[in-house]
Amino acid sequence: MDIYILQIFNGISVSSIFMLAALGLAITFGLMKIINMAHGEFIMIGAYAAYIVQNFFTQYLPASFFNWYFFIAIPIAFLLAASIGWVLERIIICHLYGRALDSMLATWGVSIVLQQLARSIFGAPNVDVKSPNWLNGALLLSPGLQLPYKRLFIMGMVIICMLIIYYLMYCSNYGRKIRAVMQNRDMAASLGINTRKIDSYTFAFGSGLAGIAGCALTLLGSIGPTLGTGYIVNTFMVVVLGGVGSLWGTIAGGLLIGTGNTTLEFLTNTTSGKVLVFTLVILFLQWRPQGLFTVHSRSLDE
Amino acid sequence: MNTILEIKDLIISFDGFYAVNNVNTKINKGEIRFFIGPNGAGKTTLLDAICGRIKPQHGSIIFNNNKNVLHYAEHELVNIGIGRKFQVPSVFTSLSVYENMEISVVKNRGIFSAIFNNITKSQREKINTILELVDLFDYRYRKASELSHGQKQWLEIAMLLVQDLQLILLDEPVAGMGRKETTKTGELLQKIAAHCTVIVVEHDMQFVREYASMVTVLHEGAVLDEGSVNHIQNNPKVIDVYLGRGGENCA
Amino acid sequence: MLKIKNLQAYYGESIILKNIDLNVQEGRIVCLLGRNGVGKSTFLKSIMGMVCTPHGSICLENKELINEPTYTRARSGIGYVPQGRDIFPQMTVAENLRLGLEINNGIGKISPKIYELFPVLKEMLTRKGGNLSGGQQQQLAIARALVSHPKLLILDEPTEGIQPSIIQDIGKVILLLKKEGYTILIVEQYLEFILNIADDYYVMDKGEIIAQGLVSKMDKEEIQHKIAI
Amino acid sequence: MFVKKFIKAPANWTFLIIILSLLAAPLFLSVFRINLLGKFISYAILAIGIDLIWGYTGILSLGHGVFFGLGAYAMGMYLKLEAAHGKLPDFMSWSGLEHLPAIWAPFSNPLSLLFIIIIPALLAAVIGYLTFKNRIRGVYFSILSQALSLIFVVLFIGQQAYTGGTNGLTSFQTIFGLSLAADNTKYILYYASILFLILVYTYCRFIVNHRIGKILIAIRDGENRVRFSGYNPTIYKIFVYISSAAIAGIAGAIFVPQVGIISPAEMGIVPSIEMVIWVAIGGRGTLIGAVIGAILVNGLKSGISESFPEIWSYFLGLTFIVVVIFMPEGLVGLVKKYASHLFTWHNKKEKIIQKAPSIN
Amino acid sequence: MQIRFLRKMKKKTALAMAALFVSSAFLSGCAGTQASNSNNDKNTIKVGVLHSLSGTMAISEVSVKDAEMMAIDEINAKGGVLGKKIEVVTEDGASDPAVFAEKAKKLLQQDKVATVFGCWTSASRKAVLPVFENNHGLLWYPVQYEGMESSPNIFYTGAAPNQQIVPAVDWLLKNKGKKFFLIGSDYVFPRTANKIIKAELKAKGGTLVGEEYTPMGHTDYSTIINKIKNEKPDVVFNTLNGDSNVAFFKQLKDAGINTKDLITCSVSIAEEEVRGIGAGNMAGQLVSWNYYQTTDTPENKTFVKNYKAKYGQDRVTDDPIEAAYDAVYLWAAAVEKAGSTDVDKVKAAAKGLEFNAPEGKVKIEGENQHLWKTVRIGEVQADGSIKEVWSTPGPVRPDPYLKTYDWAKGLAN
Repeated sequence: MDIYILQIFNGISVSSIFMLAALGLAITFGLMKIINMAHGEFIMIGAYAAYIVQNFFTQYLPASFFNWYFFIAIPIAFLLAASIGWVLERIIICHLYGRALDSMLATWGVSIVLQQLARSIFGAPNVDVKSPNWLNGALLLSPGLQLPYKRLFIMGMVIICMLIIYYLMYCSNYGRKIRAVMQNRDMAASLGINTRKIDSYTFAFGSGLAGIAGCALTLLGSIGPTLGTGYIVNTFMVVVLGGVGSLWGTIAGGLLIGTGNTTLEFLTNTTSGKVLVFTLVILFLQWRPQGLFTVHSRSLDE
Repeated sequence: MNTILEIKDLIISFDGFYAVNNVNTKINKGEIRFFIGPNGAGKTTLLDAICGRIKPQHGSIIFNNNKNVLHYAEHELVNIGIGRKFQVPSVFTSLSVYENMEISVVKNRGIFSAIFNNITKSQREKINTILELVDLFDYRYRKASELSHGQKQWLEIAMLLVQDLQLILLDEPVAGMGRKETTKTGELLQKIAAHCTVIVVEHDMQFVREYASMVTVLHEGAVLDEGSVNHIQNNPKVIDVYLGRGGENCA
Repeated sequence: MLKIKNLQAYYGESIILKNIDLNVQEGRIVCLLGRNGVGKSTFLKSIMGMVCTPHGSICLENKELINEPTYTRARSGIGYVPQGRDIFPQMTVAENLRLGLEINNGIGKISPKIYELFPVLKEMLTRKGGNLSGGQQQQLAIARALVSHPKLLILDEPTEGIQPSIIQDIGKVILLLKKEGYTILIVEQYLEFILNIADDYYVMDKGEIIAQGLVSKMDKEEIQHKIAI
Repeated sequence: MFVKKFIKAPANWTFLIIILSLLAAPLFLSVFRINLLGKFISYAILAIGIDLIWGYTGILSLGHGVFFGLGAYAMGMYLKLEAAHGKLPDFMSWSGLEHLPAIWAPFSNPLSLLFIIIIPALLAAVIGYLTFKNRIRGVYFSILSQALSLIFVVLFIGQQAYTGGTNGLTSFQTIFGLSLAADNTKYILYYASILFLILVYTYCRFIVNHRIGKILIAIRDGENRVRFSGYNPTIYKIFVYISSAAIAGIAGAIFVPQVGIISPAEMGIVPSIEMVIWVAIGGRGTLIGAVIGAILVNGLKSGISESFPEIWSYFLGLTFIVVVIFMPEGLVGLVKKYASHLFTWHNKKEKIIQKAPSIN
Repeated sequence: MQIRFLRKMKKKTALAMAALFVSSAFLSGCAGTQASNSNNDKNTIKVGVLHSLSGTMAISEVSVKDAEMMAIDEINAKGGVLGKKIEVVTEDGASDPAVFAEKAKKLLQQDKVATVFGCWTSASRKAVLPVFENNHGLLWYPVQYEGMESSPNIFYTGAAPNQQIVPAVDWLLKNKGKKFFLIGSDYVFPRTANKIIKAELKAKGGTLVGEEYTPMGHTDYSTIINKIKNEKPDVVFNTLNGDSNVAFFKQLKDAGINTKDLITCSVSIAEEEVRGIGAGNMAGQLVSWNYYQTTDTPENKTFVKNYKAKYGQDRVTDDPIEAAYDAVYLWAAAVEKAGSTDVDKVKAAAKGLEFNAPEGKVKIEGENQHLWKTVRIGEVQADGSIKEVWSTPGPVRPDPYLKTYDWAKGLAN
C-alpha cells in the first residue's frame, strides 16, 4: 500500500518540479510569445547562484549561519537570473517580438553562449550545493512512508511562487500593466504605460522565476553547465499541453506530465515511460491543438 | 428558379453570444447584394458561415437550390462556385501579380497537376484579359507586396474573377480606398455582376447607394430590413440604428 | 493648447498625412470631419506617436512632443479614446478603469464622478470588458480616459456602430465635460452629432485639411457634401 | 524549357559555380578534407530539404534530425550487415541477441537501400497527416517536432540490442565491396555526394519553379487565401514534409559511409536546431542559401574548433544570434541587397507603397 | 523613423559584412594550417589530445585532459621524448561520437600525430576505433569500460571488467549480501556490465531483484528509489553515469535509506564525481576502482601534489585522471624503448612494459594491450575522500573477454 501512496506523492512532487521550471516559461512564452530556448540556462544560472551564496556563507560567515543560506540564495537566484534576463531582453529579445520562430533560433545561440560561459567561470565538472540541514530527512508517516522534506519544500515553493505570480498578475498595478501590454500594446502605451519597460521587466521576471527553479533544483539534482538542457523540452511541453498563455494551464500541464511520467515509469520502465508520455502528449495535442486551457490569442495562430 | 443562395434559420453563437440570430434571406442570380449594419451586427460572421469558416449551430445555407454549403470543406467551395475576398487584402505578397493569378486560374487543384502541368495558353490569355480589366496588366511582374492598397484589393478581386465563380463574397472591398478608387471598384463590381452574383459587406453608404441592387440591413445578428436602397433609406428603424445614428436628438 | 504644424505621417513607406496644421484652443471642442480612409484616425495616432512622423511639430501647452514615445505623450496629459474602443477584453471593467490611472503612475483613485457620468459602469465593475456591448465599451473607454483628468481628450469616432440612445448619452457627457472646461478633439464623419457639441471644425480629405472654421458659421450643406459618405 | 529557366537564374549560376569548385576540390585538398567536405555536402542536401519546407512553405520543423537519422540508420544497417559477413553484428551479441532481428533481415539485400527514402517518408506522411490535418502549425508544430526527436532519441538509445544504443552503428568495413578505408572509395563517395546534391537541388528547383512552388509560397504567405482559392493546403504540406523527410533520409545515407558512424547523438534536438540555423545563415527560401549555409557553417565549425577548441562555442552561439537578428534574409539576402544596390539605379520613388493606409 | 530605419540597415549590413570577413578569414585560416601540417618536424613530436571540451561529457573529460597535459608538460620539462619536445594538438569531441570520428581522422590524417590520448564514453571510443584501425593510428584510452574489445590500435589504461566489476561483485557477495538491484544509465557500459554481473550472480548464488535503466541526464529517481525500497535489496550496484548520479544519491538519501539497510557500489563515481554529488550525500557508500587520491604510494604523493599545484588546491585526482596520466608516461617509455614513434615499433616495445604509477606498479599486457592493475574497493568518506577498504594483493591480469572465468562462457561470443 505504502508504495502506491508514495508513488502518488512522487507524481505530485515531480509535477511540482515541472511546474516550477515551467512557470517562468509560462510568462516569457505564454505572455510574450518569445520561444526562449535559453530558459534552461536561466535555471542553470539560478543553480549557480545558490552555489555562490553557499560558498559565501561557508567562507565568510560562521558555520551556524549556514543553515539559513538557502533563504538568501532564493532571492539572489531570482535577482541574478532576472538581471541577466533583463540585459538579454534589452540587447537581443527586443528585436524578436512578433518573430516567434526566429526568437527560438536566436535564443538557441544565447543558450550555447551561456553554457560555455558557465563552463569558463565555474569549470566543466559539476559543483556541489549542500542543502541546509533542516531540509535533510523526511517526514515519517509510517516506516515505509517517508516524505522527503526537500520535496515538500519544493511543493511549498511552487505554491508560494504561484500565489506570488497570481498576486502580481491579477492583484497588482504591475500585473495589470503587463496584462494590458500583452493584450493591446498600442492602447496600453496610450494610457501612459511604458511598454518597453514592461517588456523588459516581464522578461526579467520570467527569467527570475527560472532562477528560483534552478535554486530549488540544487536540492535534488546536479549543478553543472548543462543542467538546463534536461528541462527545456519538458517545460515547453508543459506549457503547450496546458495552453499557451494560461497560468492554470501550466499547473494542469505540469500535473499531467509529472504524474504521467512517474506512473508510467512505475508501471513500465523509465525509458518507456518517457516515450509514452511524450507520445500521449503529441496525440492529445492532435485532438486539442490549443492545449487544455484555451486562451484566445492571435499572435501565435497565424 | 433564379435563387442562387438561400439562407434558412441560421444561428451562430460564440459562448452564448448570438452573433447571427435566425437569419433568413434569399439571394437571386445576378444581384449585387449588400449587407450593411453597425459594427458587430454579424455581417462578417455571416460571410464566414457562407464560406465554411464557421459552422453554425442551426440552419442551412443552400447554394444553387441543391447544395448545402455547410457540407463542404473550405477549399471545396471554389469548386462549386463560391469565392471570397477578405477584408484585409490577402494576396500572396511574395509572389508576382501574375503568379497570384496563375494559382487562381487553374481548375485542377490536385498536387500532381501542380507539379507537372503548367497553365495553358487559354488560361494565360484569360489571366491577361482580367488583369487588363482591373488595370493591373502593366504590373503583372511586380511582387504583390509592392502594390498599393487599392491594387491589392483589385488583385484579390481579379483572383476571384479568374476562377469562373457563380457567387462572390466581398468583405468591405472599398475600405481604405480613395473616392476615385472606390468608383473604379464599383464599376468593376458592375462588370462582374454581368457573369455572377455578388454579396458585399460594406459601410460606405454612398457606395451602397450607387451599386446595390438589394440591401439587407443586419442589426444585432438579425435581419432588420431588406429591400432596395430607397426602401431601406426610408425605413425609420434603419435610420435609427444605422443611417441616422440618432445624432439629431442628442443634447 | 494643442498646436500641430506641418505634420507628416507614414505607414510603412506610404505617406498618409501631408503637412497638417491644426490648433485646439483651451476649453474648446474641436471636430475633425472627413470621409472613411482620408487619414483621420492616422492623424490621431500620429498625435499619440503610434505611426511614423518624420516631419512636423506637435505642441501640447508649448511642450514639443514629436520625438516623445507614446507613453510620455499620454503622461503629458492626453486622454485617448481610440476607434473601436480598444477595451482590454480579458480584464474587468474596474481594472480597465484603473489602467486609466497609469498616466499618473497608477496613483490616485477613481473619482465617483466617473460613475455619475456613466452610471452603467458602476453596475458592471466586475464584468469582463470583452463582454460589454459596444456602447458600454465606448462609455468605458471614455471613462478610462477621464479618470486621470487629461488636459486634452481625444475621441476617435465615438458614435461609430453604437446604438442611438447611447450616442445621446455620450453627447450629453461631452457637453458636460465642456462645461467643466475640458478641451476635446473629436474625429467624426457623422455631421449631425458634432453640430450640437463642437466649437471649431476641420475637414480632412486625402491627408490634407481642406476646410476649417467655427461650427456656428459652418455651411452645413457644403460640408455635408465634402464628407458625404 | 526547364533548362532555359535553370540557366537564367543567378541562384543556379551560383550553384553551378559551387558544384564546379566542389568537383575541382580534390585537386587542392587532402583526402581528409575531401572526406570532411563530403560530410558537409550531405549536410547541404539535408539543408535543401529543410529550406523547401521552412523557407518556402513556412513550416519550421525542429525534428529533421529524426529523418536524417532514419536514413542514416537504414544505410548503417546495410553496411553493418555487409561488415558482419553473415554473422550477427558485434553489438547484438553483446546485447544478448542470438538471431538477427526481423527488422534487420531485409537489410542484407541492396534493394533495402530504398528504405533510406521509404522509412523517413512514411513517418513524415503519418505525422504530417495528423498534425496538418488538425491545423497544428507555427510554433506548435515546431515544439511538437522537437518532442518527436526527443522520443526517437530515447527510443533508439533504449533499444540497444536493435540499434546499438548510444554507440550507434559503427565499424563499417566496406560499401558494395569497396573498402571504406581506401582513398579511392572516399573519392567515389565524395563524387556520389556531389551527384546527389545535384539531383536533390534539381528536384527542389523543379518543385519551386513549377506551380506547386508558388502554391507552397502562397501557403506560407496566407494559408487561408490558399484554402479559399480551392486548394487543400494540408495535402501540399504533407507532400512537402514527405519530400523534405526523404531528402533528409538521403542526406543521412550519404553521411554514414563518409563519417563511419551514426548514433542517436546525430538525430537529437541539438543537431536538429543546428540544421535549421544553417539554412537561416545561408538565407531561407532560396535553396542556394541552404547549400551555402550548410557548407559554410560546418566549415567554420570545423575550422574554428580546430583553431580554438576551448572557445569555439562562443563563436557559434554569437553567429546564430547576429544572423537571426540582423540578417533575417541570411547571406544570400545580403548579397542580393548589395547586388541590387550595385547594379540597379532604381529611384527611391520606384519603391511602391508597402502597407495600406489605416482603414478608417 | 524611416531615416532611422535606413541608418539601421546600414549598420546591419556593416555588421554582416564584418561577420562575413571573419568567417572567410577562418576558412582560409584552416586551409593555412593544413599547409604547415606537413609532419612532425625535427625537434618536436606531435601528439593529439581528443576529449569533449563542450557538451554534456565535458563534465568528466576536461580534468582527464588536464592530467594528460600535466604529464606531457612534465615529460617536456625533463627533456621530452627521444630528445624531442612533445607538441600537443588539442581537439574538442563536443560529446558527439561523429565529431570524435571527424577529429580523430583530422589528427591522424592531417596532423599526422604520433599517438592520441583521448575519449571517455564507449560511444566515442567505438566511433574512433575504425578510424584508428584504418589509419594505423594509436589511441590511449584512459577509462574503465565494459570490455569485450581489444583493438590492436588501442591501449586501454583503465580497468577491464575483471579488474573492477567482477571482483567488486565477488567482494559484495561475501561481505554485504546476496540480493542485488542493478541500476544504470541507458547505454552500452551499464548494459554490458549488468550482463556480466547477472552471470556472476547466477554462478555465485546471488539473486537479482531488479534492473533499471534511465536515459542519460535523467534527473528524477523517486520512482526507481520507490521500487528499490519495495524490493529491499542488500546491494544496489550502480552504473549510472554523470549528472544522474547526483540526482540519484541526493534523492536516495532524502528517501531515508541509509547505508546500514542497503549499500550501493558504484563503478563510475570517482573523487571528481563525489565532489559534484556532495560528499555528505555519499558518505559510507562503496566504489570500486584501481586508484584513489588516498592510495598510499610515494609516486602518488608527488602526483597529487603536482596536480594540485598545477590546477588548484581544490582539484582532486581520481582513477581516470591517473590512468590518463599513466597513459602518457607509458607511451613515452615505449617510444624511448623503441627509439621511434612508429606505431608498430611502439606497440612491440610496449609489450610487458612496466611503470611505477601513482596506483602502484602497472604492466602492459601484450596480448590485449590492457594494463595489469590492482583492484581496490573504497568507501566514500564524509570529507569526499575515498578510503580503501579492500584490495587485491597485487596487479590483476586484464581479461577483457573474461575468458578465464567459467561462468562468463557465452558472454563474449
